[in-house]
Amino acid sequence: MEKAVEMIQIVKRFPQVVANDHVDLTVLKGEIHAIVGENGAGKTTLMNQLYGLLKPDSGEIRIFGKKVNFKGPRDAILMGIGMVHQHFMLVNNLTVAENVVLGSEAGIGPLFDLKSARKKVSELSKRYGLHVDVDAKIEDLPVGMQQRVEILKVLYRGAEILILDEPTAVLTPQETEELFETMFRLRENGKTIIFISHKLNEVMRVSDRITVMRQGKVTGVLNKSETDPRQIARLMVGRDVVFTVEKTPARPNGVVLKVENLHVKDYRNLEAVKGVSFEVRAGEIYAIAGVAGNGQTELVEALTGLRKPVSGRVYFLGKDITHATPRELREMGMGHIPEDRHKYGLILQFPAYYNVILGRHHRPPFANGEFLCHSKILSFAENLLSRFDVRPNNVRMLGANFSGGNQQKLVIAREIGLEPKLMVVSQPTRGLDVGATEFVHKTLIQLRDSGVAILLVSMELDEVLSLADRIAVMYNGQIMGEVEPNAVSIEEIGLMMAGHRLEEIRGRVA
Amino acid sequence: MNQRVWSFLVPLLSVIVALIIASFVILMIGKNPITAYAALVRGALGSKMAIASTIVKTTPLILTGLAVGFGFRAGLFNIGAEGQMIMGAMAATAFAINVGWMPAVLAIPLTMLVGMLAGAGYASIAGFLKAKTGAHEVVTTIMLNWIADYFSSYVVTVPMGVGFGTPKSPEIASSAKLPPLMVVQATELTSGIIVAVLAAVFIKILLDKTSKGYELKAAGFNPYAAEYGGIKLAENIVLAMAISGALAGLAGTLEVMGVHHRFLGTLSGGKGFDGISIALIGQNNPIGIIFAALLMGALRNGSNEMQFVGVPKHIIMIVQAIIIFLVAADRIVRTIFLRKKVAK
Amino acid sequence: MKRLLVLSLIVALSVFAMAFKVIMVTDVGGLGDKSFNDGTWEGIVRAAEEIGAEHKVIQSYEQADYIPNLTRAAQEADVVFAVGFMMTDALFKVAKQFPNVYFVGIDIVPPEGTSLPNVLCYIFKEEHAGFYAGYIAAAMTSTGKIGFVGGIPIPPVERFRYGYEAGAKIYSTLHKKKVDILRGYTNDFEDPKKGKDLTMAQYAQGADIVFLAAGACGNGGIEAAKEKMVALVGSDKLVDIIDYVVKNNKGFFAIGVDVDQDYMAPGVVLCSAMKGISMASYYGVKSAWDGTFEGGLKVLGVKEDGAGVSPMKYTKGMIPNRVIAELEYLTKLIKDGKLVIPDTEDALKAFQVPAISFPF
Amino acid sequence: MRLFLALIDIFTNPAFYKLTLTAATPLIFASLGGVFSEITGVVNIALEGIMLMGAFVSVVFTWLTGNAWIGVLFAILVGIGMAWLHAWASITWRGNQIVSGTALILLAQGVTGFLMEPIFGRPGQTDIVGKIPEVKIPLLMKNRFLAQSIGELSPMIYMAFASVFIAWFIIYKTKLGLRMRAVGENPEAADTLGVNVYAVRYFGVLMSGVMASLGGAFLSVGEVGNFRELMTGGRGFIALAAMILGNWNPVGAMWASLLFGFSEAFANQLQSSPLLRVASTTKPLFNMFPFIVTLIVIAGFIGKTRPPAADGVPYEK
Repeated sequence: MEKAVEMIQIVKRFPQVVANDHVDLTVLKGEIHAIVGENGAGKTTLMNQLYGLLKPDSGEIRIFGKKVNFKGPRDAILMGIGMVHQHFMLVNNLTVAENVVLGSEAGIGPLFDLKSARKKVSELSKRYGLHVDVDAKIEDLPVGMQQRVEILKVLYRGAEILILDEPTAVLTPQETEELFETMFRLRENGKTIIFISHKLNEVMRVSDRITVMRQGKVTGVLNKSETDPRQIARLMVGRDVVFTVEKTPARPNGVVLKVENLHVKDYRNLEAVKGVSFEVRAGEIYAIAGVAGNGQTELVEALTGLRKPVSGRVYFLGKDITHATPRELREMGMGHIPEDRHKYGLILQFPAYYNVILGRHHRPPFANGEFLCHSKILSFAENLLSRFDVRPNNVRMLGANFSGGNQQKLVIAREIGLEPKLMVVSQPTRGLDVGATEFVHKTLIQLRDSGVAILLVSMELDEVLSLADRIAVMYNGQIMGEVEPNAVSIEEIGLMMAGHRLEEIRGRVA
Repeated sequence: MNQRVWSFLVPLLSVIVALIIASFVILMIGKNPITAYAALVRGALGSKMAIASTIVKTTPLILTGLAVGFGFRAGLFNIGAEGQMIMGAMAATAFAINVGWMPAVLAIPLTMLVGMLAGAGYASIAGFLKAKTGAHEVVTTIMLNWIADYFSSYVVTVPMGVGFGTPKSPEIASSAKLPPLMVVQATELTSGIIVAVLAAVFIKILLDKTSKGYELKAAGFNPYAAEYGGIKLAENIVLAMAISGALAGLAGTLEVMGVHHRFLGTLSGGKGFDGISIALIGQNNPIGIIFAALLMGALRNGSNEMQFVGVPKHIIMIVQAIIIFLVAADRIVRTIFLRKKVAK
Repeated sequence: MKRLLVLSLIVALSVFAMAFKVIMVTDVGGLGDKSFNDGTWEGIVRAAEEIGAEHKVIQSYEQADYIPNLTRAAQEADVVFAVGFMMTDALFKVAKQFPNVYFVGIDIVPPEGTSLPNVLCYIFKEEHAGFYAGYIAAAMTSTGKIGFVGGIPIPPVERFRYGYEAGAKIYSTLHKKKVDILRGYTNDFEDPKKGKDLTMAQYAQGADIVFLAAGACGNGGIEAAKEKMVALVGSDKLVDIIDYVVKNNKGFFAIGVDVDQDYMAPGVVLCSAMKGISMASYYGVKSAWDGTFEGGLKVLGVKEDGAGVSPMKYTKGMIPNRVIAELEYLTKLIKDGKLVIPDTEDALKAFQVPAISFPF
Repeated sequence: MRLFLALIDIFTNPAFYKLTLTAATPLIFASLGGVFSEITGVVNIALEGIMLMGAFVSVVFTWLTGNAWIGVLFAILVGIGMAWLHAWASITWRGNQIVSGTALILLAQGVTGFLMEPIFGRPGQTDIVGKIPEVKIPLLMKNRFLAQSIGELSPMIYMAFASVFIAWFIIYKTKLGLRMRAVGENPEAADTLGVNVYAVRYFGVLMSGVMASLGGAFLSVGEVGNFRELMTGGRGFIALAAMILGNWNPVGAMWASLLFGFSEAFANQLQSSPLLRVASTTKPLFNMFPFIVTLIVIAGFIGKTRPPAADGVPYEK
């Protein structure tokens, strides 16, 4: 079979680290080739070289047998390579059509023909079943939609080789299934797909061959038909991984958080949460599942005092906290692990020891009157960092210099250090590798077992299913239904995530 | 080389590069650059008087540099130090004219307080508008600068104007004058420099040692995380602008109390604007700002002496421009000097 | 290095010590203002060239430079000029330290109770110069509206206006011609565009002659007049302008200030209200040279040749001879003290035109 | 009552509208310069300096050649040169854009002041060296009101409005414009699509040099015909404010500039009005009017404006 991509003995060094250490990758034409590995294994670096964003220090890249030397993405695009990045590369204030055609716009001479751009994009979206409003601004679109735009961008450029970097993280099971269908359709049309993931079940579902990476090296190239998830995981992590989270049944106590008919508006002043009610009890994990952009963000912001609700009531340990400020909530014992740790969770320019006191910086023992007590802050921070195994164990290092997983550990350490009675947790494992995810999950279970009420908001269905004691599914600002994980099927949850009410689903079945 | 050393080296190396470039300009107009630079050094540091007037010039620059630098640390671009300085000086003068009956121990701190409050109040307008309506502080402070400028020229000509032929206020009461540290002929080395340095130390402590400083920095670096951490953003914006304005107001007040002893129309002379480059050369660090202000003050003062050997003062503006330019693009400097090192 | 420095210092000092030397210290404006600084400098140059003295000018950045610059100048020079009202305090502080150096202050009034034998101050009766401008403007206006554009309303600017208004009032009383005065201020001395805009605003409201007492803003005002005049006449040639004005008895004019600005737009600048700045600085240098220097304050008006009107080189042909003759006569009255031009706001309000009958 | 009459007098006066335009024009040019630069993500505080340089250079070459248009041409070239320095420092060397901008302002002040003596033989200011004559539009001359308001204007005023259209067209109707907006908002995204971020940013900054120098040239050879040290008098900063007020949009910047020009013309007219009886010493307070109006407008009516997301952030690959 023809080789679409050959990367031979690729070496890429960064100041501190060798990101790719003599990596070989061969992708055959018309196959779906998965590249799996933990964060920091060098997958993205490798792909960035294939896409012309980075230049290899040494090694050779061949596309369809032809040796190439990309000066930039433009060269890669010309060779028929397209990439969908993990962090969306979209321009927020432009429309879908403008984003798709950016860089290879239609039009006569220097003029930009928006009309034909719109037409082409909507044709394209129809052909591949990726429905999206071509005139919507990106900033107004939910994350799932934004990803479609990313795929359209690649297809628009007539890519023969598609690189998809963790494409399913933000999709509902149904949407994921649709994406896979699209991928299969593309494969039938002779396109080559490189699929980067660490979700082993998805890799097993779609890929033909699998390249496993660890610490900048290739640790294995496998045919799907000849392997199993356990082998891949071993190659990825270098040890056996516990897949299921060990937990005992919850022993819930009294109600800690009570939400009554809450309505919240988003930053565009549109109603994002439309009358949500639920209760979280001490010692249980109450999860809110759903596709991103269905009001979860606004709900969490309203509960944690970052956004003023329009109407409804919130009670925390019986006290009305509907209009409480973040500081008051913190004083009362509400912890919050935010969805976006770069935006909310950390001050990247602050050292770790400053980050771990955020929210409690103004009161003893960290502040004595107006003055900060640096010695106490430092010893507290050192303690915390060792307890949560944050690496490197250096309290003076700036937040920005920690890896993603360790940044998340910093946030979790800080919030648990608060000894909260309620923990609001949002997307706690987004972008984390298997090892870090395992750590976070264990920590949350421990927290629950110590009697803390936990509200978990996650878009990862696996996570929700393995952690939660009760699950609510949110769609379009409302709760579609509340279920227990062992009394529900994935299909039912998927349908709720797509906007069907539980009664409706079960009524139909019955 | 490590960051700390570089942040100190870059301005120094920039000065050298700038002087080399400017020496060609001096040669072009037929003067000797060595004579010119000798005059520059002599004028800045060559005598007791030279040192005294360098320090006199440095004093307000430290404070405007602090004003702008503090703003930057809290995430605000206070381009309005100019107007705050004027308002501070004007209010302080209005107060200090009438305190003849007060002993100096009372009159001096109270006058400073009045000047700082006026600067703070004036800057708070911009802070308040930003917190309340989101109005960009660059726009509002630019507008406030002009308003202060026109208002002050009205004040010195009408309500506070005295004398024949001169737009100036009456002299302030002698109890409100700062005692000079040293008098060399007519040059008085104002004790304002002590106040300015203390202000820098105060700001340093505020930023690094207090929980308020923690909040201001947090809000400056990442307003979202700050809000998440229970910090009230609106309150912080107003407070940061007020402190920044108080520093600028103090700059104007010290000029009145220590140098001119009265309010003169165009008092600021662009010092508020100089504060921007000083803050950035000093890396927004209060101690760095003291040195950056000293550098500017020395260059400015030395350039007067250059005029006596026939080199126009504009040369020194060009030198300053090149220094600031190179500090902005500090990688240029690093490249120039690192390459040299590698070559050796 | 240090030795080199000392050496150059000695060489420099020994060179300086030989010749008679004049140094002029300006405020932030510096040379090129076509006003005080240029005027003072012109007189210094004239005197210095006559007596063979060295002369140079030092410009200040800001107010904190006055004392250091004056001190440095006094260390080197025999005569030091301080130009501009802002330098008052600095001048007297420094002069006290150098009793053997002569100081001349231009536009400076000694602070109350201060008098130093080595400091000579000159100020000018701007109201006298303004009077000419007002009288000529009132005589020449065809719309009955004349304008005044001031810079910052500091006392010298205001004195120009008092004289201007008084001059217009005298003309309108004597000739029973109704004349309105439009007044505005740019609040700036540097920005020519502001001067132009304000002048244009006054033309737009019907004024046809504008007196520009606004420093460099005035250049813009002159350009405004030129623009209006050229649009009216259809040419910027002097002959065409004179022709048109004489024939149609109308036009757009500016009146210059401080020095003779008539040349800046021939035929368009009707006249300039002049101060005798260069004369003052000339005598300042000369008196120091020949030992007749006397400290104190000198107020120069028409009588002392310290204020007057430009020769109107280009516009004389447009101005009726009768007006010129009347001005000659009134000048004599001012010199004799029979006509007192107001120099304060109150005096202006109280100003009554005395009964004047021309002997012709 | 007198105030009311004075207001009627002002607003019915066609020349008032012409004065609004002449006051707004330098701001329109310079604020467009700001838009061009900042929409690609480079803060350009140097507008003031580039304007001053443009004013100076146009006078020098008008004086040398006798043709004001040649002066304008050279002003544009030097404006591009100044902007290139800013681009070089802040794009190529990823320097601090605000510092680089302040350096350029100081450089322009130093260089123009310094060169006065060698070129014109005297410091401070030049004589009137000539300027671009106004042009009449015959069609508009038939109606008295139109004739006196917009019938006879400096061609540079028409150019300013044409520039607004051109800027709008480039930014919203061309491929380059799409890329400019993308680069100012998310340079990384544009980079991944093969857009040359640096080139697009250079274009934006150099265009800001063209526009700001035109604004400066308008002040000197377009309006007053001479050069005076520091004659731009802070208009570059007002233009910066106009750009923000206009929400980084060429048309918005134009409206903001017009608002400012309108209030300036209004303040001039009102303080000169013979109908209004105000002590002359308080008249300078009228000059505060445009600034107060702007403050009120931004605080009360506009509020939050949104800069391009990557504005002021150097892009590193």
